[in-house]
Amino acid sequence: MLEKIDRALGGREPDGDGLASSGVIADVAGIANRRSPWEAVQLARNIQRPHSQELIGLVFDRFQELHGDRGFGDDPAVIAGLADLGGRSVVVVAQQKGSSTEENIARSFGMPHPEGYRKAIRLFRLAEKFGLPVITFIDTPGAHPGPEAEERGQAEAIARSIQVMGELEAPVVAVVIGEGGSGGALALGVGDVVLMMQNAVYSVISPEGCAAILWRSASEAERAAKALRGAGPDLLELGVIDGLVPEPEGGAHTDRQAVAAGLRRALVAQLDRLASVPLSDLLAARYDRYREIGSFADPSAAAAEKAKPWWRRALGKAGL
Amino acid sequence: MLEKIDRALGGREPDGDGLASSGVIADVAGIANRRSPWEAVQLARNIQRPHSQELIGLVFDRFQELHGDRGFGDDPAVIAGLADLGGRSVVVVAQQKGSSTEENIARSFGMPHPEGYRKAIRLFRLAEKFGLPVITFIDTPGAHPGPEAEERGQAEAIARSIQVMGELEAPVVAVVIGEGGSGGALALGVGDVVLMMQNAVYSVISPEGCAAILWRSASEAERAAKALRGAGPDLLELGVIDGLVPEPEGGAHTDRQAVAAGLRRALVAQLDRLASVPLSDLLAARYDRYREIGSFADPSAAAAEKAKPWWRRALGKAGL
Amino acid sequence: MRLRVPFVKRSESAQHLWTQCPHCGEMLFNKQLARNLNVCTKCEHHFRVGARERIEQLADRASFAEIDPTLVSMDPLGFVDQKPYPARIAESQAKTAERDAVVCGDATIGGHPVTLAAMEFSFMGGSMGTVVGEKLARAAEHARDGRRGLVIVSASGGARMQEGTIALMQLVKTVAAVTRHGKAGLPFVSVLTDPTTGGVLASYASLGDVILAEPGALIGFSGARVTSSTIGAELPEGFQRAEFLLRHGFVDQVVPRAQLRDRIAFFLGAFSRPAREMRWGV
Amino acid sequence: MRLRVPFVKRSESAQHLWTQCPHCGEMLFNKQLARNLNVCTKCEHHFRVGARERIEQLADRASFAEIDPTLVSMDPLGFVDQKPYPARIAESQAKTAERDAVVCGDATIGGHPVTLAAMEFSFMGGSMGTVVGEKLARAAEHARDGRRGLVIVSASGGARMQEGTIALMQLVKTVAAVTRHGKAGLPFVSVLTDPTTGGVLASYASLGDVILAEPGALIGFSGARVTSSTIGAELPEGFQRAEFLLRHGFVDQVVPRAQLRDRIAFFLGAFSRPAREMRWGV
Ligand SMILES: [Zn+2]
Ligand SMILES: [Zn+2]
Repeated sequence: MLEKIDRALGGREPDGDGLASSGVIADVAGIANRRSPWEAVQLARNIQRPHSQELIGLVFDRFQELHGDRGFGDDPAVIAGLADLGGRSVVVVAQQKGSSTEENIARSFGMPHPEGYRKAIRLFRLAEKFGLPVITFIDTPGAHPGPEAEERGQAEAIARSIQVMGELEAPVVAVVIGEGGSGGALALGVGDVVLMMQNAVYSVISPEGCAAILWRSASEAERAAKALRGAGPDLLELGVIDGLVPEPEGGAHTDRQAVAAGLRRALVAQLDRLASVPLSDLLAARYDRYREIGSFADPSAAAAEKAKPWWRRALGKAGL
Repeated sequence: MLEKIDRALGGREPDGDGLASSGVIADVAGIANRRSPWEAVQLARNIQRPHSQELIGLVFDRFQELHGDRGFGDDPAVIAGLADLGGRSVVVVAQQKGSSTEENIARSFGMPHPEGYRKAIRLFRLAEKFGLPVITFIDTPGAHPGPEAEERGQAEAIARSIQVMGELEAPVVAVVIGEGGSGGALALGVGDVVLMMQNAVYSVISPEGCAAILWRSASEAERAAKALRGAGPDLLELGVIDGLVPEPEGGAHTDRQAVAAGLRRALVAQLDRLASVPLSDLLAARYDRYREIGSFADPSAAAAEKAKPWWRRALGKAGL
Repeated sequence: MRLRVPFVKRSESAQHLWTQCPHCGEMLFNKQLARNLNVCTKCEHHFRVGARERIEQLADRASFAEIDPTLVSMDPLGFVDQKPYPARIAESQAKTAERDAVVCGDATIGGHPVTLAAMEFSFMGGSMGTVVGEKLARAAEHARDGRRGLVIVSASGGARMQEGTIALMQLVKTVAAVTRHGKAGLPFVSVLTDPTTGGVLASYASLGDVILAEPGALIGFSGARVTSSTIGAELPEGFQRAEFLLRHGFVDQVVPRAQLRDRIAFFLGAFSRPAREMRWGV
Repeated sequence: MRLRVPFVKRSESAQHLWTQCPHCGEMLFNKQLARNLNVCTKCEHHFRVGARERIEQLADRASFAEIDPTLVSMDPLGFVDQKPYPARIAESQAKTAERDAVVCGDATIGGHPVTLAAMEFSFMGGSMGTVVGEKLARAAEHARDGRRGLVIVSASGGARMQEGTIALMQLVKTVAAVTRHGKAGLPFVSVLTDPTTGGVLASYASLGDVILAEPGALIGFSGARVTSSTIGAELPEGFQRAEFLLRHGFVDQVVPRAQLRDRIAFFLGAFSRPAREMRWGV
């Protein structure tokens, strides 16, 4: 999926997308022992897993947090600010789960309210103004489902964030570092490059929610997890993401330093690459990246195509 | 102050600004009996005075209200929507006082909350997107001073509205139709042309507030009103506004139809005029319009200018 | 590619001559109900209407020309719950006579050229998978190419679970497409009908230049059950209804069905009469 | 025009060797207090500091070159309350040794070139009339012309009543000027100090790319007395203080004075290291 960008850079060299050379898994064949989706869900949710705040400290050279959405509040479930990464200034926006029960309560278990997404949008615009790349870390069970979040427009905030990321005139790299729960995750997940940590998950609905609806029993969550194919390797195969940042055998929490170093390496490589892409190409490639995800068939179009006289077919679709 | 725009249109013809020919008072000499500032304050606050909703009905051909700020709520103190005016689509944003005690309570006495200004901003951007002119009606004692308004960023909302109006890529005509109270009024008051109804007032602080601070007695309000020079004719003399829409002898409420007809005529004339100004000229003139309001002296600059050798003076300020 | 396809009228089954209004209990004669745009003649409860009926209500007579009618879903995940996904699709196709949950086409509304899309809630809950995402994106792109307004009438439970994360990505696709359309200075009127929830509300449907809703429509991000269990308490009366969203600033107008066509036409008209000299004056 | 003007140090009057902290009651030796940037050594209460002292605290040593030092107010309204406006100006000039309520100039902060403005609250409550409006607008325009960052340290009761509606118009002037500066891709750091209220907060001061506030600073639109009488009740603890604004999303950081210079330098640095190839790649 990164080919478009590399083509914009003047032809695709071997590893032009900078993934493999920066240690990122770009092909599922490279995964030694592939976890089951349910194992991945457990690892992704492990409270000991390094969360955004810790990773920000380990990955970036300096970080200053910026607070507030300039309209209602400051959401502790979203950490946003400016940082250095190898001599480059970047805007960082991340969902923060707690690493303890107390922190989880303070951070709404990483479930942002609308003001969290609006803070993110503010920071995205700041990045655009100053030509800084954006890096997001995704780690949320989903957007907060409470009535106050509904009152303040949770859906509008998510839609707007998706919109702003999609049209943002700055390079964007998104990384699912743990749990990528539905629209609440996607709201920080639109980018030129989308990576996942090896054991992260990213799904349209939680396995429990899916099981409750389709099997009418939350205890079928493991089956649902398998059916949803939301583990990193699945999504790499499906073309939804671009690569996986490796984790040690036991999961990210067993060697935090190594994981952070790998993440840093991957981010630096992608920023290096994206920095030289002209903005117009970048935006076109970002549009196409999402435009092309999905699978459908159009039997009548194929039939219609065949039924056309040869000269029309030669002229191509544009001629119709 | 409208000369810049007319110059952009290729030289200023007699009445190039379209004021006098559309019945607007552009020169205080044209006012038969000038009201005292305190009388104007009373007339401007008269509950029988036609308020925005009524004027919108009388001035425009059709009107459809749009609701909400897309972030928190819908402020009944601000009416905003789309209307027709002589075959032209316009965006209308207006503060609405009540014409009864019940309505006043429902409308917060015309004192907007931050979401009112944010609704206005949303409509301004809509106007910009579709190239529609903006017309605002100002009628407020001021922005709501309650603690919830503070919590939701009253100051930020006003500042942002001033910013958006100032840079808006669409023609803007603002009319103070009644009470123009401080920053809460100004937030809808940045335009290419700013008019007032003849008996409207527009001031940095209410006479009562000013008296309480400077005379330490609210009963000195009449003196404060005089000192503040916030009546229409004063502000026309001071160069803050561009013209006055005439009112009948007894005030706007004594002949609502005539007042509305006069207002409509003035608006149509100004929109006709502004429609042909290239946007870049319009924005430059709008900037200069406010840039030039004020009076100060710079003795040393004058002295420094004189002390320069002749060739430096000839090169002008830019050379320094 | 445009195919002019005749409306497929859903058969009014003989055994249902009467419908009981779920709101006021009134027994309504089906023909009368249909003549009243499927709005209860007693209490004005707005019944759900299907995509084709909606288009008939909104488009100028005989103006609708469907585009992309034949797109059908694949099964990218090989998804099986109690039934395989392809079986569910086949069922919905049989039930609705639609190939997926949205119908798109060109039309005029009050004389204004638009691309009009209406969702079919009876098709897997109007859920948005690849086909819905693709058809809406094409509709927006097509409207942009033809400098037409865009009107989308949503009725959806959200993203289609059976397409997993791929369904989630349709949020981005549709948002990006309506955004490009908007950047060309063209209007997008988003109409929210009962129900518009989840990923559809959290994407293009919340991004209309004007957002209209039908009276009483359920509109929200999280399911009310989820929300209710989160706070462990009853939700306020009218929670996530159209009028609630109006009060909270997310809907421009709640428009009774009988006025919807004229209202959309008004806004399309307002947005297409710019001060032209301004636009080219820069 | 730039004039290099020596700092006018406010005389530390002999009779005040000690100052009592209004917050914790501690008696503080003035010299020690000054050395501690006028922050209480016991409770960290931030005393107000004047414009010149502020500039000394923030600008790199000897880097400050004042601009527009000589602008003075006229009296456009002929305003007389208990005293004529010109007499009030003269009093404030004598008291502060400033010509009006803001000092502007070029400087570097941590090596980053900026135009720096600091308000003098002792001059008529830091109120913004024509001179403040003009000087801030010139500062922003000058920064734009020289492609410098803009740092404004506010301390103001709001618009200057004695200039009536003309003072109100300074809100537009300053907003428009910082907006133009911003549109050139240049950073504006707004620093809110005790107190920043009324028309100053409702204009440029709320529009920083980054908004920093000093601990405990009073920051609000309406006077607390007005607000309190509106609700007829006591206001919550901490209402309109810097920390309150941080909680409600209007301030990026509350920064202790000792860290302010470095923090500003960090942000100026962050905003001036764009991915350059990107910016010229379009
Ligand atoms: Zn009924
Ligand atoms: Zn102390």
